[in-house]
Amino acid sequence: MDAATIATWMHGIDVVMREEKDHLVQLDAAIGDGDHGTNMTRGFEAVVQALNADSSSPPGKLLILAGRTLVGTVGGASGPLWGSALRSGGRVLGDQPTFEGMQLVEVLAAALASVKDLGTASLGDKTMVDALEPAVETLRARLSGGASVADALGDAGDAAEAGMRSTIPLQARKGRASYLGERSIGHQDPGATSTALIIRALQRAVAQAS
Amino acid sequence: MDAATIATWMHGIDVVMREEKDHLVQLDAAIGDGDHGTNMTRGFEAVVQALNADSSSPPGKLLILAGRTLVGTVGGASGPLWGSALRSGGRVLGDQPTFEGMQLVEVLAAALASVKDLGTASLGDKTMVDALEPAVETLRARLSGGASVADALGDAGDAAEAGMRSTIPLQARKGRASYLGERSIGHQDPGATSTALIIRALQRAVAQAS
Amino acid sequence: MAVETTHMRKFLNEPARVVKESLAGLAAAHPDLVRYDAAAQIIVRRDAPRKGKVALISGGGSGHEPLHGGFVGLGMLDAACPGEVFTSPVPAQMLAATKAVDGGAGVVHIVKNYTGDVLNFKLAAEDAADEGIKVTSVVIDDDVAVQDSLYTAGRRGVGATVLAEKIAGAAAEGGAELAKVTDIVKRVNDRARSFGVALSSCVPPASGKPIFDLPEGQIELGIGIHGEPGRKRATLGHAAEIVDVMVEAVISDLKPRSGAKVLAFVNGMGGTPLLELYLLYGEVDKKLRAAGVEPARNLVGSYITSLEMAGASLTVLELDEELSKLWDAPVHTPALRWGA
Amino acid sequence: MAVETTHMRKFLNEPARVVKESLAGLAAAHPDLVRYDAAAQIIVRRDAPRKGKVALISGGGSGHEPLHGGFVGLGMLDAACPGEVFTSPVPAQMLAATKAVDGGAGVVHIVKNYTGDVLNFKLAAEDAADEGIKVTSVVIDDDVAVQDSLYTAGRRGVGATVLAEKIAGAAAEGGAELAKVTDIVKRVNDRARSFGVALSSCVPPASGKPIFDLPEGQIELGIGIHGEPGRKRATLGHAAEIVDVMVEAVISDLKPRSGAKVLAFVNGMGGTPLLELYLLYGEVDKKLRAAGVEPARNLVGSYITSLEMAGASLTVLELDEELSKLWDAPVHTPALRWGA
Ligand SMILES: Nc1ncnc2c1ncn2[C@@H]1O[C@H](COP(=O)(O)OP(=O)(O)O)[C@@H](O)[C@H]1O
Ligand SMILES: Nc1ncnc2c1ncn2[C@@H]1O[C@H](COP(=O)(O)OP(=O)(O)O)[C@@H](O)[C@H]1O
Ligand SMILES: [Mg+2]
Ligand SMILES: [Mg+2]
Ligand SMILES: [Mg+2]
Ligand SMILES: [Mg+2]
Repeated sequence: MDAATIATWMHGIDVVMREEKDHLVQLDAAIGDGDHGTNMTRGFEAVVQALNADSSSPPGKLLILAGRTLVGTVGGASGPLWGSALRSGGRVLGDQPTFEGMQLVEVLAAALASVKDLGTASLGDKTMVDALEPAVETLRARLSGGASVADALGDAGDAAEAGMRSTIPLQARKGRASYLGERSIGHQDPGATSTALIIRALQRAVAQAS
Repeated sequence: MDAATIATWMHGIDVVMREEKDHLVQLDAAIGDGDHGTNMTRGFEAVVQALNADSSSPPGKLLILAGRTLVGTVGGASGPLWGSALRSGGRVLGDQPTFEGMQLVEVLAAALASVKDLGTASLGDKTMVDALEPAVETLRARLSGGASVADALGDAGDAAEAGMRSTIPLQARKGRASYLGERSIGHQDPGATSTALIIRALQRAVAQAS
Repeated sequence: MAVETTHMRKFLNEPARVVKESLAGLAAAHPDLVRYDAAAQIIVRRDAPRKGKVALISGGGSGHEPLHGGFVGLGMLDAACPGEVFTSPVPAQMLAATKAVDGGAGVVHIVKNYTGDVLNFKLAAEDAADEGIKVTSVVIDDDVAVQDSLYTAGRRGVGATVLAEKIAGAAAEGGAELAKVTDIVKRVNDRARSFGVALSSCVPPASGKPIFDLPEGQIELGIGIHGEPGRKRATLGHAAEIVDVMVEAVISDLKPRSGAKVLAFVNGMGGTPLLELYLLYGEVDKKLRAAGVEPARNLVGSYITSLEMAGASLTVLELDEELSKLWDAPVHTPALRWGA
Repeated sequence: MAVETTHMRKFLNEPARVVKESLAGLAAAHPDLVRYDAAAQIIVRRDAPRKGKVALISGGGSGHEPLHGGFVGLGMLDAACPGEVFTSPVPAQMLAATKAVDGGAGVVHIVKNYTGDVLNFKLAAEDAADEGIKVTSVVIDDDVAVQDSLYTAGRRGVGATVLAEKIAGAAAEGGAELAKVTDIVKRVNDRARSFGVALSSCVPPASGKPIFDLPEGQIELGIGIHGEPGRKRATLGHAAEIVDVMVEAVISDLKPRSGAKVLAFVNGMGGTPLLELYLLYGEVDKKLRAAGVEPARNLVGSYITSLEMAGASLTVLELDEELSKLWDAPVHTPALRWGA
């Protein structure tokens, strides 16, 4: 995997966020403020533009650029969280031109750590962590067990989606949904939903690369 | 006819205004500000209260009291118009304890003159004048022709209703409806409508008296 | 009754008491400025009557807040007579207000041109004259959406009312005499024009129902302040297009001197947030300059409203040095305050 | 796009440009007070930076106007960073604002407690520190509708924000140093509590649809300022009953000294007219007195809003002599003005 994989990933996120924009807005309207779809779309549109203007950087630098762009354009909770996540992930890769499966795990683990550090959310708080953490753990476990990157990412996507669905019965403890108290129960978290989309986009980008 | 006739008339107006309140509000909402039903109800409720407290005055004084009460409680355009109308009508009767048909004509003619003087509206301007003027003229013509008061008032009521309906195709030149310009066409004037109700109430009061 | 009440998006107790309770709240919030005479249903400047000062009163139906009660205080009105919602007050209120504020120098009645207001104020002025008070009346009729004609009720009084109350109030505060203050009100009315648009109907508390039904995506052009529909219904376009219509309507009728300094008043109808009013002001400012006048003063906010109607109006007043100075003079009322 | 635009009762051009165009309009209307830096999307006090004066900035999503841009000026904020509607601004805006206003005495960031605002301001403060600017941050969290807990995002920042900006702004204008101004913001936040209710949803311009569906006759209790539904839905009762709920929620949490002087802030959410806000104030005034505190100061109007939402919030701040004096000190901003 290399810089093109990252670029394809970011393009894929951009496309799927636009497709799912209304759905994410609806989810956020139910327990938040109805802008998650707009926020993610605005952010990844800007990321794609920034990446289009950069054809020479190594993958780690592209991730840092993407993260910086998210911080600079999204606002809201998801901007600094995903922005810092991608920056932290990018730093793992330094200047190397390519990377392998276990390094991808470290990238995502650094992203997860950054989200948890900045947002102080834990598993079960009904946030994006509920999708990202199982994805990272599944990816690590499957690769350690000898699975191909493609297979492991497929399972990571499943885990993210399961984590996403697991947010439905939860009462939110972080983010805007926490203001609703018990009324947040019964709704799927928008950030967990977009996170599952991001993992699926990664799976497709890697499949395309191989 | 005597003070009791006036009291019955005013009671009758009070009852019918409450019955027709919503209808008058609707008519006024279409081409005015939607308060004509509330205005007339508030006014005649107060008139009935004032008259209940006065069991000794002659009919002219009761009309003046009714007019003063309308001026003091209605506001809007209809308050001073009907208020001045009843005061002018009452003055025609002075202190006399009873009155006859032709005197009733003079009462209503004075009321009409007062409305036209204060409001500067003429026939065809789409106002209460369009109901009141034909009623007064019909009453005078039928009584001069020898009809009974009861019959003449029946025809006056018909004339008032015809006048009321005649306002539908008109473009308003006075009152709030005039602000609508051509959009006032096709709607029945609320003030002409309540005027027709007032004439019908008079017809019933006189029928009851005889 | 309880059922009717609940069918509105309003904070109310008994719908019939909304005006009285709101006035009591106004007085409770601003005891340093005004008092509420509940028996007469009038708002009176706390220190009225002021001996030797010409007094200004205005009034009309309620539902246009802060007009008029919110404009009672230093440098503006001496009293306000609020009627029921969208219904002219009765002459007794106007007479009580006139008597409460007369300091011997006379009282100016500022009357918006609606049949009800005009007739009721007329009866009140007659009563006041009977009691030996010098009263002058000026009828405000600045709404260009209504065709002016000798044979009709004429134009409505809208945004210019606020400007006239402020500017003539400053003149009176500064010691001008009755004829002069009256003349200032007339000059403001002469040199001001307005045009309003609505994006929704309002809901009078008494009926609990919208006055008219305006589907989303439609706009009423040429509305007044009583929830009445406008002269014309059109498709809702961009704010820039709407401002084009407003500026054109106002300027073509006002015909200001080229290069004239004007006061541009962008007014919200009650349900339109400041976010949009400032967006409108940005367009208005550009378009007035393009039309060859200079918006040297402005006022942006919801000052003469139609309950919770979504909509806005534009009033343009051609200024001269005297009017500008009076506009800038201190004012201290519940709703308008500067320099004090 | 044009079709979406027309499905709202709003004055807009391109929905995506509403914030920028509104800010440009604000600056056009008040060039004596503020300037608009369009590149950075910030509103800056015209005479910033003022050497030696502690500067205050705030910001957050738009849609709460006049907050924050309308509070930039003498005796209040030095700059405001408005994000898109209901979306926190980005750190670059906050950094630009911080740099534009720093007069060497340090900059206070007033941050409403929303995850987005907190995180973005945190990143900005780190950047500012890297550039050698002294920055302190205070997070406002006065909304008693949200249960406070170590394990959650905590309470929202609502009405107290306006009061903190005014009061700390006066301290900074009066020459107080960074630690003192920071402390004043914290004290206002410590001694203020709020509770809000909604009678309708608002409609964000980007989606053009209501965020939640609230049938007539229903009320959302415990709402914030982002159009989010409240903690609880109930049947709409009389205003007096609603005020009971608000006063009880605020006072039982604030626990003011008996006989304490308080500032009572009755705030409209954008679509509730002044007629109703004053009616609410009348009830609030009575109930606070009954609860044993004295509403010695008040503010009634739509100052921290949620677009065109129909609704209101109550904020009660327990005063002391210093806070009262700072509240009374001159302020001159587009939305709040007295003594200047
Ligand atoms: N403290 C937090 N930690 C992790 N994720 C969070 C946190 N707060 C919010 N989120 C995520 O952010 C999502 C909302 O993002 P978005 O709507 O873009 O921002 P905002 O809430 O500012 O409007 C939530 O659904 C949740 O998954
Ligand atoms: N100048 C006038 N002369 C005669 N009648 C008038 C005049 N202006 C208005 N009206 C009558 O008054 C009616 C409206 O009364 P109402 O709704 O009670 O008062 P308002 O128009 O002040 O709300 C109109 O339908 C019309 O018949
Ligand atoms: Mg959101
Ligand atoms: Mg009417
Ligand atoms: Mg009326
Ligand atoms: Mg948001």
